Amino acid sequence: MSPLLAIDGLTAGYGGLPIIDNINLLVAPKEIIVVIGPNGAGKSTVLKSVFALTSILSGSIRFANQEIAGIATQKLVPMGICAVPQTRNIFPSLTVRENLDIGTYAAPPRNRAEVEESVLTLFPDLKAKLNQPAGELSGGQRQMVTLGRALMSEPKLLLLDEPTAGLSPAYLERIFDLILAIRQTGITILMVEQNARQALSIADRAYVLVNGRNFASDTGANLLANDEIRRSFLGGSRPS
Amino acid sequence: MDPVGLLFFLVGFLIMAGIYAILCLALNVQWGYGGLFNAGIAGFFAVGAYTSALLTAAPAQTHLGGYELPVLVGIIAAAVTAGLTGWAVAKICIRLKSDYLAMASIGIAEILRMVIVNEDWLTNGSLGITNIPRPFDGLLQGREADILFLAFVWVIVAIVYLVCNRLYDSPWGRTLRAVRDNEDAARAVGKDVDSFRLQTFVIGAALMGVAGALSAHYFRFLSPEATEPLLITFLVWVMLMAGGSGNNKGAIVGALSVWAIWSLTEIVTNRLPAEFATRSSYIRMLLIGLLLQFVLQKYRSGLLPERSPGIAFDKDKDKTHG
Amino acid sequence: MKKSIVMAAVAGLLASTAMAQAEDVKVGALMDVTGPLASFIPPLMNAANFAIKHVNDGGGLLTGKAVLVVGDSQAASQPAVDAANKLVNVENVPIVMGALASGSTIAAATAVTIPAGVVQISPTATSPSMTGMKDGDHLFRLVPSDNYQGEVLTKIVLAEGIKKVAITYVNNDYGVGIATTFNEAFKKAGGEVTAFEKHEDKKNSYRSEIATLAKNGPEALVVIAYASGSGSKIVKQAIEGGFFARFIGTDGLRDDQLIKEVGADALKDSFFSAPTSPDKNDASAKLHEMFNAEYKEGADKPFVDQTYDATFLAALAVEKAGSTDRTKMSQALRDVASAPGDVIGPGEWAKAKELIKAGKDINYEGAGGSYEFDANGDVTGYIGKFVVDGETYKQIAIFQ
Amino acid sequence: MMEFINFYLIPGLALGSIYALGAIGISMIFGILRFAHFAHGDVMTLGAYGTLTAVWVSGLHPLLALPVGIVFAVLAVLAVDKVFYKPLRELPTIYTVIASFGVALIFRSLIQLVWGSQNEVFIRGVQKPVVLFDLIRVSLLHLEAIAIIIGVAIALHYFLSRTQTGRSMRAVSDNAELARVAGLDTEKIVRATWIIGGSLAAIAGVLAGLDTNIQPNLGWNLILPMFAAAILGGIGKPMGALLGGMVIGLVEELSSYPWLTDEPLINPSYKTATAFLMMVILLIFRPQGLLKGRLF
Repeated sequence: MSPLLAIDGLTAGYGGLPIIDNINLLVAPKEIIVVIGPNGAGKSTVLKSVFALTSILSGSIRFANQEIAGIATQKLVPMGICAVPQTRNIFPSLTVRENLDIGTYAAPPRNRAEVEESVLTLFPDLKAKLNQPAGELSGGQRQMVTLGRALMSEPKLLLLDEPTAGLSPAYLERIFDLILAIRQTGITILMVEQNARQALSIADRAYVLVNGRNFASDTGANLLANDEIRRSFLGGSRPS
Repeated sequence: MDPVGLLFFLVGFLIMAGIYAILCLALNVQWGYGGLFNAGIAGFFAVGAYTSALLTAAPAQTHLGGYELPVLVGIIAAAVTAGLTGWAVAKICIRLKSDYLAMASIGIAEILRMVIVNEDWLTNGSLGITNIPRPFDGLLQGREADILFLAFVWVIVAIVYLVCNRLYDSPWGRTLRAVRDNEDAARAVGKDVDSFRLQTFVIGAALMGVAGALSAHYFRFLSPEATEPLLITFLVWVMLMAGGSGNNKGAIVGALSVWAIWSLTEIVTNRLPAEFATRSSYIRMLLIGLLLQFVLQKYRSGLLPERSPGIAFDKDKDKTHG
Repeated sequence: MKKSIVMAAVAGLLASTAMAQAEDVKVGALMDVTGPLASFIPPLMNAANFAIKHVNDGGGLLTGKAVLVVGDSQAASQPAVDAANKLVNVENVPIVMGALASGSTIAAATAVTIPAGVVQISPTATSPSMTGMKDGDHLFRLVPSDNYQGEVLTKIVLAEGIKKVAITYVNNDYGVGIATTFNEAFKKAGGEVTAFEKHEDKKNSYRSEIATLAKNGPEALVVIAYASGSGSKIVKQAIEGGFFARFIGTDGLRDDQLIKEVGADALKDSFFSAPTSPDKNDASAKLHEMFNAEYKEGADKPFVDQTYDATFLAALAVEKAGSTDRTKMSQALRDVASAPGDVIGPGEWAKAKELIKAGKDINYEGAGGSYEFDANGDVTGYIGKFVVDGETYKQIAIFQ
Repeated sequence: MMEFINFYLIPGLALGSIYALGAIGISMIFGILRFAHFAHGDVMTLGAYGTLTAVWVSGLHPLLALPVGIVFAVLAVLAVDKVFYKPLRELPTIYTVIASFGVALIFRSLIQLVWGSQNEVFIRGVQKPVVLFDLIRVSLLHLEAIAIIIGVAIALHYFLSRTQTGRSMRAVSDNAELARVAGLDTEKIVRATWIIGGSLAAIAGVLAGLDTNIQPNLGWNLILPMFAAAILGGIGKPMGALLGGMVIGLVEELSSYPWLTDEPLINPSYKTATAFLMMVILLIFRPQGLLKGRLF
């Protein structure tokens, strides 16, 4: 099966200064791919490069067999790529419904009502808060709003940048469950995570980045079982 | 063409340019070093101008002051009062983020302007203060005296320049730039960010006061419209952006070149036929507007950009220390 | 960058001066073209140009033509000094006409023209502080100091039988000067001032100010302000609010602009004071006729007479001095402006040139007065009383 | 009491409407393009002169000729944005702020070149006030201004909360980075901002011109109170700016009402200062503005 997203020899960074160097990464349809690594390894830069938010120095990014390196962000959304940034990822003064609506503007869904219905089924917490400004919600609920906003455009590929950053453990579990549920609807997911242990447990495959380079890649289970990986990146040797 | 005349024109031109150079250096301390968006430059300029004028002018019944103190005392007092005003402003609004600080400082400058126009007993209101002396008055007569004043102004420019350079290279200056570039990080390593910013603001304001004082002594006359807030503030900002913020030489070069644009355009538009005399002034303003846009777009990081953060320099220093 | 601009400017300068006739004489003019007084300038610029035109049509200045060089003083000190510096040092003018606002006039004089020994004639600056200035006989003006117009206005108002007025004045050198003198003189003469309030020039609404001014039953509102600034707005809003029906104004308000904005009907009980020519001198009427024939309109705008006269006098002084020698200008100016001598009126350049050539003394009697300078370079003028007559003003009495 | 309504309250509301119309645009531009648009007052002036020309040509009432002024002002700001602001968009906002200052200068000198610097009036003569029961005595224009601001408030509310462009504008103002990630067409939103800001400025310019007269400094003289209004309302909050404008207008006029004694509470010479004082106090105690605006 041909990959949905293929990153090949990508070197990219900001203002001519490379952060990631010669990165290779493949995402097959309906996979959950997790990128882990120490702070400053360039994990988020990989996501941002796909989304044209960095300057790409060399290499290629292919989405559904089409070169997308350098295509403007606003054109990627209609193609089916949707990104969820790590922080500041809602529109605080817009209501929850308006936040969701924003997701439909760049890529109008075939049936808006139906899509909203399915999003609200995934995130029942939001139903009661539809007319509340999103800025008044809790951290976990905000994460749901931003995921919901991304889903409204019916993406093929969802890019998640540390979706559990700063969340309480209770919400953390729920978000990972939701990510699995989103994959169930047929959406491919590429995510960067600090909570590597839990992330690996839901990942089909994972990439380990160190100093802006590929360090290792394998299935989530294999990486969890790998002692060296566990020592270096998962904080201690205790299996989950 | 009279070469003597041209010489004296140049003298007058450079006096004004020197006063602007001081303003520009002062703004560079606030913005270039500290990242503080002061849009109330004219306010501090005015406070300095009036302080020095009131202390040094001949006695008058219509307004306060007229103590005939030496000019140097007036200028030092100008720095002190403008610095104090800066301190009060900073105390109130230093925590505001940049654009809000800008708005607050515009507002305060505007209030200061109204006080100056309205409080006749203090400033003689819109009638202004006359008989303001210059340093070394009487040493030379006529326009030759301008040459002395030119030297006086540029000696002060040189002093301000040296002080600003020392500040830039000092540990204080480095901390400031750290605050400017990454406030949170500076806070995290235990720097009292607010106090640093306050100091920057006060130093800049005091220097602006000095420039104001010099302008009052140059004109020998001071009235409220000499401190038109939007004109002065705007020109100084353009000068700093054109010269290169963060760089003291750039600040001076910016002041000279933008003042040249401002002043010399008139010589060009005066070549238009006399029937266009009214229009040529509008054409001149248009030309100034367009030239400034050109400078902004063409010299984005200024004619002399800020020295690179000085990584190599700092590393060497670390080595010698450890 | 800076060098190249300076070089280019200097090169342009040299080229253009080389092109001008060597015998042409530049007459400097400081005009507040841009800035807060901008709306006054177009007719005044015409007035200055008109005087120069008369000079050139009447045989030119010295052996060449007169050329007006205008510096934009922007009604503020800094631009005024900068502009004066260019006129005096780059354009090398022998004499300067201007500026209009007192502030820009004083700053240009103290920082540039007095030190350089250049005579400066302001057509309109009224600030009392100019009287005592140590100017080495270089600073002249064609309007009486505020102290004067305020006192005369008192006479005019009392003669109308008005005993109780409210005063509002624009907070600039013009307004403060006249209003303060009028206030004191009026009270001293037994009048009652119910309110004496300054106002800011640039506001859109003065209604709350007017509401305060109307308290305690004043018979009329004295408005010391420019018609193109706050003056018209105040008169209009006072009428609309039903506060005042009668207004007293000075030369700043006595402007066609006021009639244009308020309408003649609403001003039928109002009257105005303005510097004028002495009795029996038809110079003003003559100038206005010529001016309107040339420019279609604007002769009756404030300060047109004085601006024309100042420019004409500047040229006369140069002609009288016989050269562009700056040191001779102040004596020459006093010679041509003051009695005795053959009377010269506006436009009579050829006659003046002839008389000067013949070594005769002349005495310019201008459209705005006869200009007998005292030791301070001030004039005691004549103040006329004006009322609205159709679309313009009519002088109905003269006071001294 | 009647004096209060006739000469303080209604004129204050009318003045507030003019400020509000300008401040809405300033606030939107601040929110979406992130810079203080110092040329906004001169956009008002352009709108007034555009309308004036249409009145001269057609003889229509200024409010009917207003669309011409609106189109004129909008075309001017779109052109200026393209030529002068857009090239600086990736740079720190200070560049654009300075550029807008230069644009203000350019606008003003162009106006003086084309129309001259003398004052013009839309309608000659004193306007008969509307007199009701011999008590209410207000200018018709002021009632029109208040009606216009109410209409604008309703239309603006509908636009911002119900239309795609309106919501997108609020989204960009809230979080520009995220709006880009969400695929919103930023340039289109920027264009909409200029169109709305320019139109409202033109209306404000014509109202100000009708109230007094039209001259090249018309809008420039109003820019600072309008900034104060935008800040007061909370940056990036058009409805807040509207409210802020009304508050500033009212405070300016009401501050000189004899509240306590027979004397005006605040000397009218300091009328404008009250606006800035309010702004500064607000910035210190509630920097996000009356309606919670964005903090930088």
